[in-house]
Amino acid sequence: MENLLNGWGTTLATFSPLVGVAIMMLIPGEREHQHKMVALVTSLWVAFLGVLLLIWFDMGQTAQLQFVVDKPWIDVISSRYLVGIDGMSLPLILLTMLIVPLCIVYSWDHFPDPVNPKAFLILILILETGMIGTFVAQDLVLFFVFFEVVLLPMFFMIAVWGGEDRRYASLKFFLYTLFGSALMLVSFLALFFLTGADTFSFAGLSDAVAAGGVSHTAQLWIFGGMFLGFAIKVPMFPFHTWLPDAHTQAPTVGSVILAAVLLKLGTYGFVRIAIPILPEAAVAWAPWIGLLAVIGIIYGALGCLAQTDMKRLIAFSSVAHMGFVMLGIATLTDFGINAAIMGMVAHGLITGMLFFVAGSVKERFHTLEINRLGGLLVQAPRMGWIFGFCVMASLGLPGLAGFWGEFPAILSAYQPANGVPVEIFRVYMVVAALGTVLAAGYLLWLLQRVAFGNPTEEFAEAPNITDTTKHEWIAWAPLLALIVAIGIYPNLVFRVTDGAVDASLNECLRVDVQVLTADEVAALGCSDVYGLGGGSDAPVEHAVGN
Amino acid sequence: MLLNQFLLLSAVLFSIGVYGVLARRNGVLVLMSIELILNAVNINLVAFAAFTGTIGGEVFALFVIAVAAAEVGVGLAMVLLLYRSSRTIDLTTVDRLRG
Amino acid sequence: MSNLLIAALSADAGLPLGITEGGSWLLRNVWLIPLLPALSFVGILTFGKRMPRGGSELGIAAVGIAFVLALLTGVAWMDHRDNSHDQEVHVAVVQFDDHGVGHGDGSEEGHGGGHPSLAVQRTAVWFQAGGMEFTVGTLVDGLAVMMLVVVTLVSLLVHVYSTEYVHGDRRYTHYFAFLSLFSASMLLLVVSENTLQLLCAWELVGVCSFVLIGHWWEEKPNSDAALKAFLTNRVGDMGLLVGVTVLFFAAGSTLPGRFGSFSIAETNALASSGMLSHTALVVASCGLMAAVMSKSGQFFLHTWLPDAMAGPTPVSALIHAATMVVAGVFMIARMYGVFFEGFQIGGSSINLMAFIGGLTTIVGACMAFVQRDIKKVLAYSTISQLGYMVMALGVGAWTAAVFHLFTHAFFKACLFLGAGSVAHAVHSFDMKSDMGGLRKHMPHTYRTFMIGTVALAGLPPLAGFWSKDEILVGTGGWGLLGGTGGNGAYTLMLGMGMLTAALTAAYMTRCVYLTFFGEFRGHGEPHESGPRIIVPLWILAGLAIVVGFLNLPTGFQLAPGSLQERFGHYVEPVAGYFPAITHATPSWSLAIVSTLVVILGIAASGYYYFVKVEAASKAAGTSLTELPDGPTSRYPLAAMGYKLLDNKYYLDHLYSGVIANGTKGPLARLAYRINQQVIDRTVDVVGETAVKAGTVVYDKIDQLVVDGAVNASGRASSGMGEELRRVNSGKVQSYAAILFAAATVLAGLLIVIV
Amino acid sequence: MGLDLLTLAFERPAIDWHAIAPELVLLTAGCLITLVDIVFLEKARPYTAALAGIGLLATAVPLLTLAVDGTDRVMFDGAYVVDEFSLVMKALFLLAGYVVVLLSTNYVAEGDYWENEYYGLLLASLMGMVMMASARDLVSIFVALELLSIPAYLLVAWRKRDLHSTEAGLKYYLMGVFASAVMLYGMSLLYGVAGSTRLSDIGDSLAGMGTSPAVVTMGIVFVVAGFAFKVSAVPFHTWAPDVYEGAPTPVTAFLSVASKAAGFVALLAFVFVGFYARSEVWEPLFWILAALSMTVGNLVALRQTNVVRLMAYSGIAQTGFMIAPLAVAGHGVVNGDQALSAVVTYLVIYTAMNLGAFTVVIALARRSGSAELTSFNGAFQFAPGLTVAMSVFLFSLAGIPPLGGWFAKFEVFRVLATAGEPWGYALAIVGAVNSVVALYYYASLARRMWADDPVDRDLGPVPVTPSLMSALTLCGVVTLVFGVVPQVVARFTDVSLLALGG
Repeated sequence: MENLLNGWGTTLATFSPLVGVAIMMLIPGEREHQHKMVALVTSLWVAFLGVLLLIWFDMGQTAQLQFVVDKPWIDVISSRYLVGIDGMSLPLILLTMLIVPLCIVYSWDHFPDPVNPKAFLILILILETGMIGTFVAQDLVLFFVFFEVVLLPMFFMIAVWGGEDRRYASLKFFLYTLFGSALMLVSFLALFFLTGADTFSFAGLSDAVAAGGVSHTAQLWIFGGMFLGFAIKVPMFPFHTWLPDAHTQAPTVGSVILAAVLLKLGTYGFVRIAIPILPEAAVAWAPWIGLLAVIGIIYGALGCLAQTDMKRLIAFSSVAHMGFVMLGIATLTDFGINAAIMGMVAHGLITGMLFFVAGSVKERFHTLEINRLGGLLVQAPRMGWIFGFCVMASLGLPGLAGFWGEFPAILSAYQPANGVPVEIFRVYMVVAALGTVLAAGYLLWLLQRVAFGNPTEEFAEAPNITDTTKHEWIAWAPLLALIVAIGIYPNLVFRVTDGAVDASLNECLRVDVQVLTADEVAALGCSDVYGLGGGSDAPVEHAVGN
Repeated sequence: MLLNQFLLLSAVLFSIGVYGVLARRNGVLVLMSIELILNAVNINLVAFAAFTGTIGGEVFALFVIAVAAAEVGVGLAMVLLLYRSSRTIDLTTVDRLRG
Repeated sequence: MSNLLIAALSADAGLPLGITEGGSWLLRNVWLIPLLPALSFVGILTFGKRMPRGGSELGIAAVGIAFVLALLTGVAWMDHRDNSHDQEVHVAVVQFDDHGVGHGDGSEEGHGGGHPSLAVQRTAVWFQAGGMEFTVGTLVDGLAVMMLVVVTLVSLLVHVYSTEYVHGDRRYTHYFAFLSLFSASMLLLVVSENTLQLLCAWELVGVCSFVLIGHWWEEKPNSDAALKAFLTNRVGDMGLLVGVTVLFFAAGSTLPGRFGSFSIAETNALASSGMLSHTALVVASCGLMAAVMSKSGQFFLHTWLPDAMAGPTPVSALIHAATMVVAGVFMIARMYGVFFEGFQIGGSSINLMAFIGGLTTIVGACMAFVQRDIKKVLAYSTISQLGYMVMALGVGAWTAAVFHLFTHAFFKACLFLGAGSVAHAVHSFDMKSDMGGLRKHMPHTYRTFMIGTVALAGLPPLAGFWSKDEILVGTGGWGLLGGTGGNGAYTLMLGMGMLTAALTAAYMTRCVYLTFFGEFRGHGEPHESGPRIIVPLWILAGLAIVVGFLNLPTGFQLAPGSLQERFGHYVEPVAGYFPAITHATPSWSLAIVSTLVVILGIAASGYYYFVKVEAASKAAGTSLTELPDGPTSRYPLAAMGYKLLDNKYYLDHLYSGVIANGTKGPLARLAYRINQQVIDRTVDVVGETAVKAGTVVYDKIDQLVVDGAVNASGRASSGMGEELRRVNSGKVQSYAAILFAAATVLAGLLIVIV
Repeated sequence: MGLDLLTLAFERPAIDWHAIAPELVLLTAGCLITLVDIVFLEKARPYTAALAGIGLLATAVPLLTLAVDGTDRVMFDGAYVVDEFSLVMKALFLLAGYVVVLLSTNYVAEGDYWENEYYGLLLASLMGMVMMASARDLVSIFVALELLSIPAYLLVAWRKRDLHSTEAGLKYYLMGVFASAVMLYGMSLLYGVAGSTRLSDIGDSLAGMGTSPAVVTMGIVFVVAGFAFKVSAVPFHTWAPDVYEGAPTPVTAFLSVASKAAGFVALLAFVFVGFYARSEVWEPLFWILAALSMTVGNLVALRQTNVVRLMAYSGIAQTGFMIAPLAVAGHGVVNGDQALSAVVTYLVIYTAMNLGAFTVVIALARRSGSAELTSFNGAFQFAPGLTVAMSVFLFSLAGIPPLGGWFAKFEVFRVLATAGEPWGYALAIVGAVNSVVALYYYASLARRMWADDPVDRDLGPVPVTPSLMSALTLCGVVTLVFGVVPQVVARFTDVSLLALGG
């Protein structure tokens, strides 16, 4: 496949925002318009690159890494600048590239206090580099670096442009995440050392683990470390408490990026790193991950029901939604992980939209207290309908994107991968299904209180309550369109992810024991943890677990 | 063998020195106590040098003596400075910086 | 070309599904029918406000064309059914060697008599996941075609009717947009080829219902009703999710190379052939049944349906009477292979579905007695009739149920629209305070309403009679004079059906009396509605009269044999994806008895209202709605019903009292109280409890424990920091002491441990 | 026996002039400054800083030629060695010294204290450090240590009319002398065991023992204690906050970076050349020191209200990280090598980021005249550039990629994890938790600067002098480049000491 972007497209897309940052550094802060233009052009350029990447992406080989760059980076630790895109990362990369320009457009005329567009936009662009970088990295150290790069701009965004309680929220966000990633790093290093693979590349480590050498116990511990790092980022119950605070206090755009992309870094870590590299440990951990996931679903929903603040409610709903994503992941099946990636994309679009709307509501009413709001449909009908639409999408209405993250995840829990206890997951499935009812409950309740009825006396005569503005339309239209498009034709995402997810999963997780004969199963040489039977007494070459 | 007695002497000197450093409130006395410790070291060094038949220890001791002289010079200057500014050389009063 | 077909071509042993990829253009392209209103939805939202009639013309045009297409499709289907069963490709499921084979030879064996019917299936790849392709498509058979016609027709009439009814509404355009979207979703539902698609459409009609019930969302009760409808449906949808999932994997376990299947035809065929585990089928059936209970308002998930009357009346007619609420019934009919095996409908005398259906008919009918809101009478009547259909399916009378669905759609729509017409004139739905004597003011509405009432009550020869009679026959519980057969002896269901027939006749008589007879009790001068309301009413009334003849029973010697069972012939599948059901033999005696029961109900209720109440009214000089000294003054308590026993008119009322008041009075009120205080209250309590639980979890666990732990560790670190800070006292000699002590302690420690 | 010694003919040791050229240049520069001071008095005032800077740069020239030459040079029977390790460390001292000169110019010029002595003392202390990098003998190490310490005592007390400065000087002096006395006692014991003052001989001698006699353990612990004092590791850290707070801020920067590095140089030389065989003694010792330093430093830092004290405690915690690799360095040559280069890497990166942070503190304090945390509130509003720079340094110290600090921490974690033993993992987890605690106060400070409201109303811009600006740029660029392309620093710090065993 010959095209212009081969060999440097990913790099270009990842670091282009920094070029914009460099240009903006040189422009004095008071020339606000120039800053906005530079930022917008930069982000659009990145989005354009994204489109090119999409066009030239070989859909026939989604499992293959494409646009690969493999250059030495830190020789002393055998870490390489290894980046590439495959079907698992492409949707998330494109999501990032889409969200960023929309955020810039959205904040065009109303930057939160203390305005300062220069700093704000620079932070957004740095964020973009970090986010794209995390998704393209194929080397653990590189991944870790990008994973952390994302933290700083978001910390500042919350700390400087945030709400009343921003001091607490920003630090909490930062500390929580760093705590996880520090232990995650220790896990990475232990993995590196124990495999003796002398490489940090995902593929290399995966092969090395499969070839044996890492004891089962060690795998479990390493997976545990990674789990902590990723689960905090997701966030899974009980590591979620940073999220409502961060979301509530973050400026609108910050919340949008946080919800749309940042949370996905955690789940992406699971599907990209933890599970492919340590499939056996994943099997052992799966019931626990699933348990936390369904607890998160119910717990998030209950948390939502208790909220009085619109943004906080949406934040808690993220806990529930990410629960569905994690449930899909915990099944360790191709189908479930596809659903999870779909869930990530859908949650990114939908919750991003919800936060946009919440931001616009806040701007007009200067409050997000649900009790004080009402009758949005009367005062700003278009916005009210958009809000209703997003609520419907969020509660998993078929025909809209959210459904394809939710239903397949539930479906996949009925029959998890080999070695994962079926009965337990069926219970999870029913609980998760119950979660959909609760989701409908709190979301519709929110809709009713905010959009229906007549405006409260406080705001009935407020003159500054306008309907959706031009900038809002431009920022929202692509998201709304995508929510519908993916909802109607989910293959837009599934087609891309399916092959890659399939390839990322260990053969032993996927093999259908009903199809194969006992000999064929034995020939796979799967370890006992997969519960395939027959595999244990056959002569196994890469037996693990010594 | 003579070594043990020297070492014992050195240890006693060392201990006295340490006690002085820790317990005396007078800055000059503390300086002197430190000299005691250094002398304990010197005794050690010379004793070991004699015992092992090398000259390294003696050379080392000479260096220690020389350096100690310079050190004490600086130390006395410091104590003087303290006296000039606060009219006392009681070390326990020197606790403005803490925490 | 679907993977299904490929599998079929390479198969040597297979299971006949009774579906084909062939068929005429119309049958292969029914996707156009849902597409039209879908496009109109987008069009109305985009341009509606700028169009002269606010977008309604777009909606009417789309639904109109869809109706024509549906009719043509119907014709094409009839042709296909009669002429094309020989040359088609039989599509079959490949199965394992080591599994038992149901029908093994790949040829189509018609059962229950007649040629096999081949459903026309067309699929396209929707998405791929887990290395498997998922399809979207259409499955056209008699059932689907019938539903297409009914939905498009009622929808068209409701569209036209609405142009007058909601004229001048501030959200006129939105109203029509969502009517269109609803039609599209419902049409998508009926042509669904797989359960996933069905589930999608199912939820979509739910959300349209939500939007339309809450059309006037400025008032809190309306949005409450909308929320309740949606949430109750969501509860049932849980069952649907579980059921669909279980079926998906159950089918998958028999399919090589695929881990599951959503295909309706495959699932049904596998279920009918006994290849699916019985446990799976039972679980799936129960799950799906929960969905049916919420969507089709079956007892005890029915409480949302009366509340849903908060929406505009045409919406009630279209969604909450004629189409959406029968989605549950349709789904049972669609997945009949699963239910038939799961509930073991054949050869037993009771099962969950039949029982719930039967119970619902009675509960609903009793409720209808005590309503003063005309729409709520109809709503409870709808619940009752839906129960009828579910009961019919539960006893194996598939064709009867579907036929009742068909006839009910017309007469119930007619009744609802009539009620709407009345309400349009008197600006109220309250029969007792704002209606009465309207037959003089609104002759057209009166007549059509009467036709609808008679059809609903089930008097021959109107439509309701035929379908109700078929259901009663289908219970297989009538042993007299040759009426035997069916799938089992569901005697209890026969009794329930009979009782409901009487109750239905009685409450409709009450309703008609209160609305159209006596003197007008409202304000102002009511006028007959305009032609855009009257014409749809007459069309529906006409249909309510004639459609019953479409499925004359086989033993009905008054009509030529070629006209008998036409509906059954074209609608009931004879195919691999449909279970082998046994048809009961119709019986004159049953028809006569059921008619007598109806007449008895009318007579009892008629005596009470037309004779006693009328006389009391004359005596009092005003138009009364109940006897002033009777047991049923307004908003009575159950205790008042017992007064009846001591009442001096007891004997006078023996006729009506025992039959009508006895049920209508204490029992009905008790039932109503249970309904409102227990079942409905439960729904509220569940909601409140959820919020309370949420608050507790949030306050006590999230903020206190989970978050508290994090904050506490922060505070602890800080506190330790403060303590450690004190070590730095500022005294240089204490520093020196620490240094020396540390050095000696460390040295000592290491000397000891090394 | 004594007679034999006396009759020994004195042989003039072979001196490799190239090898000691940097020291000679530095000595010349120091003498020159003193001379200029004596001769020109006040008139020399504007030139001494430049002279010091030029002197330091000039010293770099022979350093470069030595680096290009690349051969290891051994003098005085191995008491003084010029190898890769020593060159890297010398370069680090010179650069750190140069930045300190940049930091000092305005600070020193604006006070009314004697300026010329200041640079003379600074160069003398640097001289001691440069020597320390090459010293491989108890005597040379001791001399180098005193050479770097004694001027440092004076520098701390340089603002002699300031009570705080005096107190800090006195404390530093007393503690320093006491610690070196204890260390000397330990050295004397080691000498007694080995019979030689050369580290390599001591190494051979200790390697020859099956187990560690108490005297060896005691010697090791006392020597390590002496240098643990220098690097301010807990529990030998008590002086650091007080001295840092009282000393002139550029001197604090100097102490926190160069002096600490010098302590580490000596520690590394001892551990890898002298004590290597006795890892059962020093591994647990360093484990305890590392864990304590990280934990105590960070916890106490949480409660500080003064930026300089905060930096002092942060420095203590960072010391813990630097010591941590030594806790597993005894597990064979590969691990030792890795631990060594991890420490050196950390030192290099730490120097850049910590100096940067002090630069910002000095720049901001120039206006507020205070180092209280509250004076940093809302700095973003009146000094956005400095705020951004400070954030870069703080988060680098916290170890957030892509700023240099991450690689330093990464290397430490790598060594701990690749040791493959429970103690290593345990320390890694202690470190991981501590890096979160540390982040708390670093981020709090950053947040204070970005988000809080300024305490005083004066929101005029803060002038940054050219020399501070150059220091800032230098540190900032280095911090960023080291973070993004760690290979740059890793190339130089991947050094070995074990090869010099003989």
